[in-house]
Amino acid sequence: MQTSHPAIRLLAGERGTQVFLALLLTVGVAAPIMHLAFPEGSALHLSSYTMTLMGKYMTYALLAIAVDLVWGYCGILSLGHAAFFALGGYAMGMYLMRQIGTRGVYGDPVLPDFMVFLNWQELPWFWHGFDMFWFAALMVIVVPGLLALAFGWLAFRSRVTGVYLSIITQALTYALMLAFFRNDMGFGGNNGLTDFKDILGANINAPGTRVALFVASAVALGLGYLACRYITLSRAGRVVQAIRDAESRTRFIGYRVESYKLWVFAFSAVLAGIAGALYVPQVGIINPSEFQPINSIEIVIWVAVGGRGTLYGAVAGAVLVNYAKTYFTATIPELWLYALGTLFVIVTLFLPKGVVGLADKFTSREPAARAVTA
Amino acid sequence: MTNISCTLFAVPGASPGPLFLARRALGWLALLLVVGMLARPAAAAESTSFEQALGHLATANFKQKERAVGELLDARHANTRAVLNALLEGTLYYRKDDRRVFIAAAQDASLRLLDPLTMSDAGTAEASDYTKITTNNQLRKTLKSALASFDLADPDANVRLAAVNELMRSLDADSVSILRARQSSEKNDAVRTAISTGLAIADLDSADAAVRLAAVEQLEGSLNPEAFNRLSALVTKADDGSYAEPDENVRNAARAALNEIDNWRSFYRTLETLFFGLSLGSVLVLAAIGLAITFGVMGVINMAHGELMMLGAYTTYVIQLLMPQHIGASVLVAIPVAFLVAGGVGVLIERGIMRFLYGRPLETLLATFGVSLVLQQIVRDIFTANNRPVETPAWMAGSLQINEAFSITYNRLYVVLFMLIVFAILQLVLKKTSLGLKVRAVAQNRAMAKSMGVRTEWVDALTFGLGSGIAGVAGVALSQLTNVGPNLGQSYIIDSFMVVVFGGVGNLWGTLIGGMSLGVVNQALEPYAGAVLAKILVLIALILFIQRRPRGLFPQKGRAAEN
Amino acid sequence: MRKTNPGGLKQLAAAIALMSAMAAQAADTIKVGVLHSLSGTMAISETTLKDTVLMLIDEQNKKGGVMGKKLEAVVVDPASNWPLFAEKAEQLLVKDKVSVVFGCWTSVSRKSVLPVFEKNNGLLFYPVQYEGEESSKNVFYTGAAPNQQAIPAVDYLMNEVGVKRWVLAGTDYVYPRTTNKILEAYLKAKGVKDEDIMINYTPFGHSNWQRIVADIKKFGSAGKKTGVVSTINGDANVPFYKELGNQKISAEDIPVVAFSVGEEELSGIDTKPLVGHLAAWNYFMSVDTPANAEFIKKWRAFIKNNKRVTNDPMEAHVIGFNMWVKAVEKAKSTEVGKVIDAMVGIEVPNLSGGTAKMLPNHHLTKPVLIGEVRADGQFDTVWQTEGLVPGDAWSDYLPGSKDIEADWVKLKCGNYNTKTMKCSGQNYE
Amino acid sequence: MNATTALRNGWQKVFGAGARSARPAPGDTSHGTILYLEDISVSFDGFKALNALTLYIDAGELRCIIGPNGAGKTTMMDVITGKTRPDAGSAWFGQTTDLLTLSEPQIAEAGIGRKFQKPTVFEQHTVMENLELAVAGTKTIWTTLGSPLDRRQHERIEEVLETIRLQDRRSMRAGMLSHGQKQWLEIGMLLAQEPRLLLVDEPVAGMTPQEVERTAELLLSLAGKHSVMVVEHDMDFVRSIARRVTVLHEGHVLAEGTIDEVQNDPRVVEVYLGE
Repeated sequence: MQTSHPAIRLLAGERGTQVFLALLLTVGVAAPIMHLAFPEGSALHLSSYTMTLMGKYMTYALLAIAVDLVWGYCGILSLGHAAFFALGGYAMGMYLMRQIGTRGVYGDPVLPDFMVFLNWQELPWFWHGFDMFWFAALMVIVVPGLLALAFGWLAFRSRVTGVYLSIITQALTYALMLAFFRNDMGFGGNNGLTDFKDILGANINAPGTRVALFVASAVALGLGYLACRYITLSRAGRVVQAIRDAESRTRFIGYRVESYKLWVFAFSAVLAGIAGALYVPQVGIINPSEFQPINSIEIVIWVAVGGRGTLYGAVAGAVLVNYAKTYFTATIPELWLYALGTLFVIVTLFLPKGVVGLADKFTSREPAARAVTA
Repeated sequence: MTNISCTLFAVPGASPGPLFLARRALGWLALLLVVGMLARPAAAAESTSFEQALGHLATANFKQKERAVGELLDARHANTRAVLNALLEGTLYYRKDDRRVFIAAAQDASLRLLDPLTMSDAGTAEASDYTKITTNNQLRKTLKSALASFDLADPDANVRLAAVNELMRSLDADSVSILRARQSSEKNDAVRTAISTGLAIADLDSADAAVRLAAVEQLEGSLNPEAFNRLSALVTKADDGSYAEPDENVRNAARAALNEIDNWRSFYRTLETLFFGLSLGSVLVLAAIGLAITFGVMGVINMAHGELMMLGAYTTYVIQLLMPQHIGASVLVAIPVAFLVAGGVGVLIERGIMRFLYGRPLETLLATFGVSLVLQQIVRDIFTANNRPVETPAWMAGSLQINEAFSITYNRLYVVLFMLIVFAILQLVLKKTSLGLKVRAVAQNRAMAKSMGVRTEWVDALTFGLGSGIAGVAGVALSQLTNVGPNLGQSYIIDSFMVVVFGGVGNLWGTLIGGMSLGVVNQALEPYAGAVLAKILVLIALILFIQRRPRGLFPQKGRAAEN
Repeated sequence: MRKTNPGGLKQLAAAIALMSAMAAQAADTIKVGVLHSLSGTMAISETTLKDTVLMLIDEQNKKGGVMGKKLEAVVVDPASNWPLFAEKAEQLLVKDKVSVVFGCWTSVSRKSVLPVFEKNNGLLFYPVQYEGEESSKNVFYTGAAPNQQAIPAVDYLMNEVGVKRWVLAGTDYVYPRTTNKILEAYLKAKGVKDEDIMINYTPFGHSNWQRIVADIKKFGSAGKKTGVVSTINGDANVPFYKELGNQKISAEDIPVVAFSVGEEELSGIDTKPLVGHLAAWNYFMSVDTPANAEFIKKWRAFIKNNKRVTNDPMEAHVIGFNMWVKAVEKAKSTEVGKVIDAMVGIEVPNLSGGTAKMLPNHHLTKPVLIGEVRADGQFDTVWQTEGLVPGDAWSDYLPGSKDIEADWVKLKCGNYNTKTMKCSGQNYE
Repeated sequence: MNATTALRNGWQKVFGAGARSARPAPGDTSHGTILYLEDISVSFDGFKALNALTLYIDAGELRCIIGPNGAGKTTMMDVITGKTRPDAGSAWFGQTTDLLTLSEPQIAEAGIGRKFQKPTVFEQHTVMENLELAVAGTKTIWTTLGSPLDRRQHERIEEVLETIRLQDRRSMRAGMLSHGQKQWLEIGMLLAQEPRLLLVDEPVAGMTPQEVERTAELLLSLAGKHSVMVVEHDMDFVRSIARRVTVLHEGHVLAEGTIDEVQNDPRVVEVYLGE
């Protein structure tokens, strides 16, 4: 029944969601087992490379869901989500840097290496507290969230919409990139944060830790997915979609559109931050190029390729495009930009609903009804 | 000439430094000038020493070459100047087997030789049998200084002015006396002013306080940096509390002069900042104005706009390859060609992709982003990933020297002018032609325009082509300022969007004023905040500005603009 | 409404299976990984290095390979994306199981792959001049350390040109920052005063140099000979030199010595404004030695372009590659541990004269050359060090690192602190 | 307005927190008038869309507004609903609610509902969902996120569905409805909001004669309980429902009265025939 509480309908009604959650569960359980239980050389062994790769894809998928929530559901095309992702990543990176302790190349117990060689005498104020995991974890949520709230408050209040909003989100991430590139900022400049050793006391490169990070990513992805699904199923979700389709109409029936947009935007930013925080320990580096405007565009493209407006579409897009990138950069490095570029053009031209839309087309039960609206 | 005052000027530890040699050249020349005898002494003894000195040039050792130059000057041979000139220009060679020196012009793999002793034709020879006599910075400086003393008597006032300036780079007793000798006979005002400034600087060392005072007064208002340095030195207190200038009156006069110079310098620095800002703004406007058309008029977000500029820049490169003998004209030829190339690609993009996406601006963004990737890779495959060398024509190099504290570089000046011309032409096209009328009609009300018989498809294609073509033209300008490589476009795309949004979408004047003001603000901030922080501040200001005025400086008004 | 499984995941599973199958075959060749960006911003510099390695492999195979086995290149494209470097490195080491990797250009890419090489015990040859302050067991640094490029260049300017006032201009990243820190300390140790040093940082790809060049001009007009030490990176150089030329600052007045401008970069720009400016390298294409002439000939034949230039990082790869071949033959194995042990002490001839020797700190001995840019984009060598300069991983001019030493033979440590007698972090055995 | 007030107002506008406590009391109509528009002027780019417009609507009244194109009808509605801020003049809802200080959602909450000229329903949502979105109740994000509709709201929706006769289309996506049905759905959404004052812009455009007839019936049945302001071009329709008609011309009121009075007014005739 349509009006039952959204929590009850989380798993019902949408095949894509069911398939996705089943797959996530399978991979989340099977991959660690295949990695740890089977010896190298066994046909069932999963290499650490593949597992890290899959873990990375999961964080990308979470990021894609975050973007899908604001773009696919709320109609805010953010070209700045890479910034939230990177901020989450930096918060985690700062924790990991503090964990190095005296094992840095200069052996300074407090200062990270890059500060030692820039002759910094003491830790800048914003680095304090990051030696504690709980604080860093809090910052992963708070920093992107607050930035999104502040930025969104300014932008939505003055009704900056559509293309204008996209462009100033891009300006936001661009400004952050320039700022983080500056060595004087105290975030390691171009080299960023790297050479991590431990996370929560465990060696970050140990197979067990890798598995734990992988599982954490899977869990975060699953929970993030369910949270977004809950939102989209709730009445608030319908309001959000109403804003996407007819913003001023929604306003005239009494909704504070700005407030809805703001909270969705902030929530999405937090999800992106969490994705970034899980991404960093798995790839081992965070650097300002994560803020590149081009990265934000790429995320949007994952969502477009997968199919915006469906959460599992965003996941599919993130995995598909990134897998294509991994695959093509290894097999046909000279041609991968052609492949990628053409893919974007084709998807926008012919698959406005992405690949999941294409899949729907072949399996939909009511093709006639769809044709009417087309 | 004696060298008593040498210690005042000599560079310690640089013997036989360039100044020393220059002095020798000058000394000899001063003699010639003072006697007023520019005839050519051709005694046999001079020929011999000249020939020996020439032989000493055939070496790899720069110090030895510098000595040889001194010997050449001492030889006072009629052909000394020609040889030094050839050495400076890299047309002096020696034969590998007997180390004989020739002036030579390269013709493919062979050399056309000229005997420096007689200045007569010595036939042609295989280039591989000869070695070019190379120079380094110090040697070139020496040569230029030496040649300048020859040029003081040149009939062309500009050459004389350049020679005076060259001599002032290394002022000493000898050059002072040459300048003094020249001062009386010099007719040209600019040259005479330059000479008196130089002499006044020299007079600051006079033992007579009255002469020093007169020199200080002469230097009042002079923007010559050397004058400023010397005056500052006069009033700087040494550690023991004494001054370099013992006379109180001279010191006061120097302070007054410095004060005035300072005022002028800061005035010119402000002018300079303004010009820097305007030129940066012009680049921004050029990059953005095509976008203002495709984005503002058509509502298309063209992420491949930067790549269209890149195509324009590469077009310039190709044109230069096709006409290597006419680099000066190549840039002018490139402008219309780049317009057609980029415009043509633009029309292809419009016909192939854009026309399916009207009314879905955000999706045009994604599709054109794909196009930009493809265009970049095509360029990489054709021209490799490396940057391509685009030459700057001679008429665009260098700067317009307004005075010694303020000069305007030609390439920036031309970019400003070029931008204004492009802007004016665009305004004309949009306001005065039937295409412009149709473009504006379609922009304001597509359905209405269509119903009135405007072929909107055709107008769309041409509008997009126009915007893209202007991007190509901007690329030609950029090729003169920055790298021509596959990544050229990416560095400008965000800035361009900012300019358009800041100025107000759909308003070309907004783009012009927006771009110019962003440029000026950026340059005004740069001395205080540094290049990066200035840019960040500008971006933040822009974000805040858009919150206050979501539709830019000059918003399109009316109900139609609401949606 | 019924919806289907997104196709991507299935495809992923299938492709992963395919890739594992591919990795299993071809055991009778020795795999050589090439980890250079072929797209993105760094493709400009790195593509050439990829081709260099391919040529070296080709040559070696014509000579019968190494220990009777053919070499097989595994080329990947990390696309100038630093996390992708780490991913690709892991792929090369774990999936493709290469014996050695030649790769990276930027410091950040090296930093990004470093943990991967250390974790999987890989072997990386890094061919670019860099900031030092690092010595990993798994990396051999075949480019110059700061004392093999920056310090000799400053010596030249100070002693031969008589420069008294210094502008240290760089792009804001770790290499210029470190180099300038070292140079600042060095200059001060030589008695240069604070007011005679101007330090300036600009972002990557900076293109509007008007203000900075005007400031340099002003700084240089204070009556003392002024020189610029430029650690400006890649793309920002062209507009920088153009602006210098246009503001009429000639190399005779204010010479600029650059550490990142080589033949490859010059081939992409109009060299007129640069003529007379300086560069410090360990190799110039114009160096007249038989080995170099042969290398240039081979390179041009391989790349099928008679105008292609060679440069310093290419020579570094040549040296690194030859050393690796010698070390494998010496160790009679491609096993990384054995090759690393065999590497130290290996000597191969430089293309620019002299012999490169691998030192216990995994750096090389190199000659240092100062060249003036010619109009044809080549360099005239105007000065060179008397003998070879051994690379120093840890600068003696930085307070943090002057007590640190790297020695992988005796100390088995990349950052041994001679004061505390401890080996920390970086690389555990 | 000083900075802190501005900040607080902005904050309230976005977060709604303070706005809940300062929620405007619904228009006090003790004087019998629900809408006061006095001396309202709006100009776009020098063009005066409204020129010192003064207009009063009584509680429970059904008022028709007619006028040629560009007379300022839609702009007037924009002013009432907060979309456009006038350059001058005042607009009060009842005696106590100053419309010019409220945002669109606050005005909607105060009890003014609007139907647009072009039917704007949420096409991606079902009929049912459209009504759910519109139905009166707390509309803050925390409520909509956490709790489903209550029984009263469900009943209200059922009522409306019946009124607009779309019960059997409740699960159909609104985008698939016919034009007339969309118009009705929008009217239904208006009803679900339970406003005190309904602004209805061209309700019968594109409707079949039967639908027009039913719409007229519906609007007539609303009058009394609600106040209704109808903008319409269709003179037959106006005649069938109107008790009082206001003629707008060039941004101000040209004439007001019964339909017959207005039609015989020479100024009105001139405006309509003179063009």
